Amino acid sequence: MTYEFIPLLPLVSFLILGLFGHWIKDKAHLVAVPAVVVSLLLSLLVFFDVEGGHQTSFPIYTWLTSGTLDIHIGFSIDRLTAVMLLLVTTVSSLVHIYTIGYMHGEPGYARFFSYIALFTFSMLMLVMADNLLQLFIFWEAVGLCSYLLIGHWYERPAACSAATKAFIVNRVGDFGFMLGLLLVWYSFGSLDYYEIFPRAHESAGDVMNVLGPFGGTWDVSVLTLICVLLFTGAVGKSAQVPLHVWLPDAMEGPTPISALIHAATMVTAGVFLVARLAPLYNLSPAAMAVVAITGGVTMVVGATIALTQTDIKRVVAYSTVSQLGYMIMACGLGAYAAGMYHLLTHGAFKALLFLGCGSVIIALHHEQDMRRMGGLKNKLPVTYWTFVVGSLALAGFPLTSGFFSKDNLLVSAWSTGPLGQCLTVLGLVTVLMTAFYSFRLVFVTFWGPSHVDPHHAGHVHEPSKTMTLPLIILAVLSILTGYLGIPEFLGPMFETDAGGAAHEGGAAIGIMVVATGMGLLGIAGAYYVYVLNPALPDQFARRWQSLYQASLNKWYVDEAYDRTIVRPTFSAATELWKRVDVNVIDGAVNGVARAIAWGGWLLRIMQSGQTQHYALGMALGAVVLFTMFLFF
Amino acid sequence: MILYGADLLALLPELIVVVTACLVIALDPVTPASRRDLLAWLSVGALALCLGLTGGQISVLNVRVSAFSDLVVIDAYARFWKILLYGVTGLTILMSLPYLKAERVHLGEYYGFILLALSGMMVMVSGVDLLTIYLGTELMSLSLYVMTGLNRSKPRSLEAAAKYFVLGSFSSGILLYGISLLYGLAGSTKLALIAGAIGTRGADDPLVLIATILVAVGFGFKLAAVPFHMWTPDVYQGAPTSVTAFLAVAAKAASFAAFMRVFVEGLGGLKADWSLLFLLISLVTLVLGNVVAIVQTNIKRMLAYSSIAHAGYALIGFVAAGRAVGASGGTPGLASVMIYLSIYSFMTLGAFAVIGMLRKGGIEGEEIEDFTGLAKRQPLAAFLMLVFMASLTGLPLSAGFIGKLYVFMAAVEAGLTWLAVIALIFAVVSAYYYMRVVMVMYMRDPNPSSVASPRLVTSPALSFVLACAVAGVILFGLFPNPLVSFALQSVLTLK
Amino acid sequence: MYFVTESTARWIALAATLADLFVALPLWWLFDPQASQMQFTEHVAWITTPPIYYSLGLDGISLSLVLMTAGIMPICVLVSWDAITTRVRGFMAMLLVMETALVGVFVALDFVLFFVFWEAMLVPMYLLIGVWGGPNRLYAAIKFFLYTAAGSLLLLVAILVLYFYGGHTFDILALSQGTYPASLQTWLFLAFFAAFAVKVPMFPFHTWLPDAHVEAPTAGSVILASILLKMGAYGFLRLSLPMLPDASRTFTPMMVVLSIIAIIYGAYMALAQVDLKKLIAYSSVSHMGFVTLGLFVLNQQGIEGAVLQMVNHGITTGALFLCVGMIYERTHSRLIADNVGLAAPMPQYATLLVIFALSSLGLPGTNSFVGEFLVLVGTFLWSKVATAFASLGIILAATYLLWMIQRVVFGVPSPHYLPKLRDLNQRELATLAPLVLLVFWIGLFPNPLVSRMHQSVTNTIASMSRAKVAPTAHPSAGVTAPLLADSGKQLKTQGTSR
Amino acid sequence: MEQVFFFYFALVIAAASVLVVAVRNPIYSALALLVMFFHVAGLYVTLHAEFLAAVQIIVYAGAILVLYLFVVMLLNLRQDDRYHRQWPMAAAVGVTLVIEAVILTAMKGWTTPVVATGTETTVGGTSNSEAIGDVLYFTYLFPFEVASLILLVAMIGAIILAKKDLGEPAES
Amino acid sequence: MTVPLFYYLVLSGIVFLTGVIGVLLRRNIIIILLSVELMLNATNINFVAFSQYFHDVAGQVFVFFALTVAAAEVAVGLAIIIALYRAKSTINIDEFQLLKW
Repeated sequence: MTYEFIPLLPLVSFLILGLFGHWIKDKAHLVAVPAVVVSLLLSLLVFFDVEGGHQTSFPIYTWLTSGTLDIHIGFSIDRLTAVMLLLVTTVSSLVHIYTIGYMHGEPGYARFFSYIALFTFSMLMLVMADNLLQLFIFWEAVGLCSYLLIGHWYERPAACSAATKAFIVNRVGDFGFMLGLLLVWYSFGSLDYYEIFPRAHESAGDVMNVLGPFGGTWDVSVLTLICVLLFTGAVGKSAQVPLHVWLPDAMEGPTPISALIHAATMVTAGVFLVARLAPLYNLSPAAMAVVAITGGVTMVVGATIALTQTDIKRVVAYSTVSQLGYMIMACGLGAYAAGMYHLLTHGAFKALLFLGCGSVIIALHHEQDMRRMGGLKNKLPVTYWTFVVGSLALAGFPLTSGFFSKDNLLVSAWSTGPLGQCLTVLGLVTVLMTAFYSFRLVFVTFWGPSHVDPHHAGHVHEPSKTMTLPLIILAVLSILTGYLGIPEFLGPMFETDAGGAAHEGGAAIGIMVVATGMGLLGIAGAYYVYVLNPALPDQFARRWQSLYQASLNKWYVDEAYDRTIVRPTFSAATELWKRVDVNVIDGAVNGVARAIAWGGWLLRIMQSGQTQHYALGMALGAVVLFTMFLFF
Repeated sequence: MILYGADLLALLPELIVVVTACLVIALDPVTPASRRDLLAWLSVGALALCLGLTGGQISVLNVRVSAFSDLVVIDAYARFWKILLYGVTGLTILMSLPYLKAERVHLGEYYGFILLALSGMMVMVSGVDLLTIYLGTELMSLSLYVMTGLNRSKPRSLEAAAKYFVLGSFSSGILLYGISLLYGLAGSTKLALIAGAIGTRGADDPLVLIATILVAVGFGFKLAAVPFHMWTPDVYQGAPTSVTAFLAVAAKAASFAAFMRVFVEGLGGLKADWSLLFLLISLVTLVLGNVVAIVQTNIKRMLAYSSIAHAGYALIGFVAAGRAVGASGGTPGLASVMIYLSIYSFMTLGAFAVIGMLRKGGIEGEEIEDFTGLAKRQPLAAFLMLVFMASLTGLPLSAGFIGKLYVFMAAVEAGLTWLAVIALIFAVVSAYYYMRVVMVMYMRDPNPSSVASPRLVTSPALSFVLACAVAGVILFGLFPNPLVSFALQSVLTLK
Repeated sequence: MYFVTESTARWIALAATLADLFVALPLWWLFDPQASQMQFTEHVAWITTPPIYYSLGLDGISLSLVLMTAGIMPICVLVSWDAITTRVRGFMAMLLVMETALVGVFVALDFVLFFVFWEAMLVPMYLLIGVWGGPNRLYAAIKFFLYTAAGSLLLLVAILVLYFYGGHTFDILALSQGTYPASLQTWLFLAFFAAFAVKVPMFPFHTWLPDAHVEAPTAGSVILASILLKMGAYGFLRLSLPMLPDASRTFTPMMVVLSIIAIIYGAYMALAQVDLKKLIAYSSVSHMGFVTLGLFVLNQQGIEGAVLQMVNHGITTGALFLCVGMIYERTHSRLIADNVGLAAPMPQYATLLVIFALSSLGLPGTNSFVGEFLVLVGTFLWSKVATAFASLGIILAATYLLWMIQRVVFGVPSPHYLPKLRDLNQRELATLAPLVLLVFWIGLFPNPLVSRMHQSVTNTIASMSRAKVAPTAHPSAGVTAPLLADSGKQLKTQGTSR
Repeated sequence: MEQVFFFYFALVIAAASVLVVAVRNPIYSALALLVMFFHVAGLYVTLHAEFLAAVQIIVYAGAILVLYLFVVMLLNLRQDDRYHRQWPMAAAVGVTLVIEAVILTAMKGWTTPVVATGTETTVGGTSNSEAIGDVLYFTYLFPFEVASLILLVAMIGAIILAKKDLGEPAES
Repeated sequence: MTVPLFYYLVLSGIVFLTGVIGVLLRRNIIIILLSVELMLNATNINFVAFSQYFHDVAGQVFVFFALTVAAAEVAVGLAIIIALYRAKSTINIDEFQLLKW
C-alpha cells in the first residue's frame, strides 16, 4: 500500500541514520535523499489518485483502549492531505538536497539528516492522521524536531535558549490543544474525524458554564470552547500573536531548517489544523472571529516588525509570521481554500527566500547582518535572481503565485462580511509593508555598495550545484503554483467556502487592483528609500524614534514576557523552595524530632541520681493513684 | 499427718535448683580458680535437667496440681514461665562466664546466687498464696541485691546495689503492707479466698482500694513501671552486664508472672479499677521510657529505659485483658503479655550479650560511641546487634514484630485502639534510638586515632548464647506458631 | 557470605536478579487478561491464631509492577558494579533483600504478610542510604526510616481494626468485600493515608524524598524512585479503594487537590534546584502527583493511567537517576553547574539523557505521555478545572527539564572536567538500552500493557460500587464502635500533627 | 482495761516511731526504735500472740537492733545529720496521704471484715506457740524452707559484700 | 470490752506513714533502714490484729516470716553499708550519685 510508504521511508532513513550515523558520517545524504524523493513521487501518485476522486481512511493499529476510550493510529487521505503531502515532500526533498551543500563538512552532518528525516516522517504522519490524538502526537513530534534542529549548534548559547524557548512556548499552546482534545472526546466520545464531523451539528447547541467552578456564570457553546482551545495549539505552532515570539529566535538553527520547518511546513500546521477542523469551526462563529482577528493582528504586527530588522533571516522570519497571519485570518473568515492556497504558494516562495538567505550567509561565512552586505548581485547571480523571484511572489507582484494566492485570499475575505472587510483593509495595508520590507531586503543585500567584511569580500562566490539547484526549482515553483488551480482542487473540501464567490463582482476587481498597486508602491518606496537616497532610513529612524525603536525591538514583547512571566516564575520557585519546603514543611518535621529529644532532656532531669528522689517519686505515684481512685 | 511425697515430686525442679545452688556454693571454696567454669557448667546441667522435667510435665499432668496445702500450684501457666526462666537463666550463666573472667570477679557463689534467685522466681510464678509469692519475691530480690553489688571494685556497682537495696526494701515494705490489708480483708492470704472475699464485699471498700494500690505499687516497682521505675536505669547501668541482663529478663518475667496471677486470680473482681489504673501506668511508662532513652549515651542505660518502655507495651496487653469484652475474655491479652515477654527476653539477652563482649582496653565498653565502626571490625557481631535492635524496634521478620502484633491485637480487640496508636507512635520514637546504634555500628568509620579501639572477647559459651538468642529472634519471627499456641493454652489455667 | 569474594558477590547478585527476571518474564504471556480473579496464587498457612496466610497472587495491576521490579533490579546490580567499592557483599545482599520485599508487597494477598513485606524493606534501605550514601547520609537515612515507619505503623493499627470488623480475617480479597461503617472507614482511610501518602510521597509528606535521593547511592535512588514510591500508590489502589469505597469517595476532593498541589509544587521545586538528583527527586513528586490524581478520580481511564504512570515513572525516572549516577561517577559532582556541555564529549550519554528527559516531560511517542494522557482523560471526567491545573504541570515539566538539558547537555564543558568526561562503556549502555526500548515500546504500543489491566481495574471499580454499609457490620463492632470513635480522634491528631 | 493498755502502747509506739525518724543522732533513733519494739511486743501480748512477742524481743530488739547499733558505733558517724532537701515534699506526701485516708474512710465508711471461712487453726484452745509451731511445720512447711533459703542468701551475700578482698586470682 | 479492729489499723497506718516519711526524709542509710523496719512493724501490727480478729493463726505465721525476711534484709543491708563506707567513707545516700540521668 503506497500510503504507508510515504511516511515509512523517511522513518527508515531516520532509524538508519540515527543508529548508524556514527559510522555513516558524511555519506548520510545517500540514505536520506533517496528516501524522501521516493516518498515525494509516491505522494504525487496519491495526489493524482485523490484528484481522481478517490478518498480513503483506514486504521493501522490500535494504539490504546481504556474504558470507552479507543484510539488507533490510522490514515485519512483526502484532498487536503494530498496537497499537504505534496508540499511537505517537495520542500523536504529540496531541502535535503540543499543541505548536502549547506551542511557540508559539519560534524553533525548525519545527525542533521536524521533529524530532518524524522521531521519529514512526523509531518507526514501529522497531515495523514485520521484522528486528533494522532495529530497531536505528531504535532508534538514535529515540535521536538524543531527543538532539536534549532539546537543543532548546541555550542551556541543563543541556539540552545532559542530551542528551549520554542519548545516551551509551543507547550503553552499545546496545553490548550490538550484540553480541547479532551473536551472533544468528552463531548463526542471519540477523536476520529469521521466520528466527530458528522456529529458536530448535534452538539452545536450544547453550552458549558466555564465559570461554574469559580462560582460565576458564563455559558459558552461547547463547540466554541473546543475550537478556541484547539486554536491555542495552532497559535503556538503557527507563531500567532501572542505566542509568536519563538519563531524569530528559531532562526538560530541552520537555514535549511528555517526553510523547511519554520517557513514551509511545520509552522503551517496550525493553518492545516484549522482547515482540517473546518466542520467544527463553521459551527462556531465566535471561534471563527477569534481566529480571524488573531490572524489579522499577527499579520500586521509581523509586517511592522519586519520593516526594521537588520538580521537577514529575521526579516524573512517576521514576514513568515505576517504571512501566517494572512492564512489564519483567511481560515478564520471561512476562506479555508484561500488560506490553504496561500499556504502552498507561501511554502514555495518562502522556502526559496530562506534558502536564498542561506546561500548568501554561506557565501559570507555565516554573516547574517544586512548592514554588512550589499552589492552581491553580481557575485551571486543565481541566488540574486531566484531571490528576486521569491521577493516578487512575496510582494504579490502580478502573475507570481503570491499574486494569485494573496489576491484570492483578500477577495474571499472581503466577501465574508463586515469583519472580513475590515481585515481585508488591514491586509491591503500589510501588502504595502510586505512589498516594502521584502525589497528593502533585496536592495540592501544585493544592490548598492558592498559593506562585506574585507576578509571574505575577495572570495565570495556562488555555492555548489546542490544548493543552487533547489533555488532554481523553487523559483520555478513560486511562479508555477499560481496556475495549478489549487482552490478549485480544494473547493469541494469546504462546502461553506467563501472562495466560490470570489472571482465575480466589482469588489474582486477593485481589491485586485488595489492590492497590486500597494505591492508596486511598496517596491517603489523601497527603491526610492534604499537605492536613490540611502540617507533617508536614518532620518526616518530619527524622526519617528519611538516607533522605530518599538518596531526594532519587536514591540518589546519578549521583554514583557521576561518581566511578567519568566523571571517571576523562577524567583517564585526559588522562594517557594527556600521558604515553604525547607523552612516550613521540613522545619516542622525536624521540629517534631527536636521537640521529642528536648522532652527527653527534660524528663531525664527527674533521674537525679538521688535515691530518695526516686523513693519520693514512688510515693508521689502512690498518692496520684490514691487521688485517682478517690475521685473516680 | 500429711505425706508430702507427691508434693515434693511436683516440686522436683525447685528442689534440683536449690540443691545445685547449695552444691555450687559448697564446692566453690574447694575448686581452684581455674576450674570454676565447672560450677557454671554444673548449674547449666541442672537447668537442663529441670527443663527436661518441666517439659515432661507438660504432657504428663496438664491440670492444675496444688501442693503444700495450696500454697503453690503447678499449672500450665507456671510451667510456661518456668521453662522461659530456665532458658534465660541458663543463657545468662553462659554469658556470665567470659564476662566475669574479663571483669576479674569470677566467683563461684555467683552461680549459686543465680540459681537461688531462680528458685525464688520459680516460687513466685507457682505461688498462689501471697505468703509464698512474697517470700519468693524476697528470695529473688535479696539474691539480686547481692549480685548487683558483686563487682565491689567498681564504685558504680556498689552504688547500684545500695540504691537497689534501699528502694527494693522500701517497695517490699509497701507491698507487704498491702498484703496485710488483703489478709485483713479475707482472713487469708490465699488468692482464691481473697477473690471470694472481694466478690462478697464489693469493690468500694476502703481496705480493698488501699490494698490494691499498695500491691500495685509494690509490683510496679518490680516491673519497673513508671513512676516506680526510677531505680532501673541506675541499677542496670551499675550492675555487671550479665547481672543487668538477668535483671532485665528473668526478674522482669518472673515479676510479670506473679503480678498477673495476683491481679487476675486474686483481684480479678476489681478488673474495672485496676485496668484503668494500669492503663494510665502503661501509657506513662512507654512514653517516658521511649522518650528518655533517646538522650542516653550509655547503651546499658539506654537499654534500661527501653526495658521500661517494653514493660509499658507488655502492660498494654494486660490492660487489654482487664478491659476485654466478649467471648474470648482476657485470654488474648494475658497470652499476648506472655508472648511479648518471652520474645523480649531473647532479644534483650542477645543485646546484652553483645554489650558484654565489647571491651575497650581493660574496661568494659558500654558507651554507644564504643560501637563505632563495629561492622568493619566485627561484621558478624554487628549484624547480630542489628538483628536484636531491629527486633526491639518491632520490625517484621523479627520476633519483636510478632510480640507487638499480639499485644496490639489484644488492645484493639478490647477497644483500646487509641492506646495502640499512641504506643505505635512511640514505637517510632524508639526506632530512633535503636537505629542510632545500627548507625553507629555501620555508618560511622572507626577513627584510627582512638587509643583503645574496642575489641570483642568471645568464647564458645558466648557464641552459643548469641546463637540461641538470634535463633529465638528469627525463628519466633518467622514461625511464631509454637510459642503462640503454648502461651494460649498455658494461660487458660489462670483463673 | 564471608567466604564470598567481592567480585563473586557481584556475579551472584547479578545471577540472582537475572534469574528472577527470567522467572517473572513468562508471566507476561502466561497471564490471562480475561480472568477476573487473582492468578498464579499461592496459599499456605503461616500463623494459626489469628489466621495469617502466606498467600500470594497476581492480577493485571500487580503484574506490570512485578515485571518492572524484576526488570529494574538487575540494572541496579549492574550500575553498582564499579560504583560500589566498599562492603560489596553487604550491598548486594541488601539489594537482594530489597527485591524480595518489594516483589512481596506487590503480590501479597494477606494483609499482615503485606505489612511484613512493606516493613521488611525499611532496614535494607536504611543501610543502603546510610552506609553507601553521600556526605549527609546519616540524616537522610534516619529521616527516611522514621518518616516511613511512622506512617506504616498507623497502617498496622488499621489492619488490626479491619481484622475485627472484617470477620476476623486478614485476607485482602475477603476484606475488600466487607462493608464497614462510614465513620470507621474515615479513620481507616486516614490511617492508610498516613502510610501510603508518605511512601508516594504526597504533597505535605514529601520532604524525606529529596534528602534520601540525594544521599542514596545510584542503585538506592533507582530503587527508591522506580519501585519504592510505587508501593504507596499500589497500597492506595489495592487497599484503600476496594476496602474503603465510601471513605475513598468522600476523600476524593482532598486527594485530587493534594495531587494537583504535588504536581505543580513539585515542578516548581524542581525548577529551583541546582543539584541534578534533587531536581529529579522533586520531579518524582510531581509525577507521582499524576499517579495519585489518576487513582482518585475513580474511573477506568484514571486508574489505568495511574498504574501505567507508575510503570512509566519507574522506567523514566529510574533511568534519569542512572544517568545522574553515571555522570557523578565521572565528575564526582551532581551540581548542574559542574556538569555542562556533555553533548560534545559524551554524545551517547547526551542522547540517552535527552531521550529520558523528553520521556519524563511526557512527550508523545514516549511512555509517560500515554500515562499522563490517560490520567488527564480520567480527571477530565471528574472535573475539567482539575484537568486544567494538572495540565499546567506538563508545561512546567517541560520548563524544568528542558532548562536542565539546556544547561547540562548543551553548551561547552568546563575544561576542568573535560578529561573526565569519557562516554558510556558497554556495561552502562547495557543498563540504559533496555529502558530506552521500553520508553518507546510503551510510548508507541501501550495497548498490550494497558489491556492486561482492564479486567483488574474493572473489578476494583466494581468492588467500589458494592452495596453500602449495613448498620451493624460485626458483633464486636457494636462494642468497639464508641471506643473506636475516639481512637479515630487519635488518628486524626496524629495524622495532622505531622 | 484492754483499751487502757492499747492506748498506752499505741501512744508510745507512735511517739517512738516519730522519734526514730525525727532525731538527728542515729544512736538515739536506734534507741527510740528499741523502745518501739518493746511496746509492739507488749501489744502482741495483749493480742494473745505471746510467741510473736517473744520473737519480737529476741530477734528484733536482741539481734537486729544490736546489729544496727554495732554498725553505727563501728562507723562512728558524724553527728550533724541534716534532713534531706526534699523534706517539704515528703511532708506534703505524708499530709496528703493522711487526708486522703481520712476522706476515704469518711466517704466509703468503715466496715469490719467478715470472718472468712476456711481458717485453719483457732487460737486459744492450745497455747499460742504450740498452735504456731503446729501450723508452721505442717501447713507452712514450704514457706519455711523458702525462708531458710532467704537466710542462706542473706548470710552468704553479707559475706561476699562485706568481705575485705574477694580472693580473686588475677586472670589476664 | 475489747479494742476495735479499726484502732489497730489507725495505729499501724500512723507507724507505716512515719516509716515512709522517714525513708524520704533521712539521708543516713542506717536510719532509712530503721524507717523500713518501722514500715514492717506496722505491717506486723496489722497481721497480728487481724489474726486475733479472725482467730486465725496464719496471720501470726506471716509475721514470723516477715520477721525472718526483715532480719535477712538487715544482714544484706548492713553488709552493703559497710562496703559503701569503705569505698566512700560516708553512708549518706544522697552523696552517691555517680549514676544519674
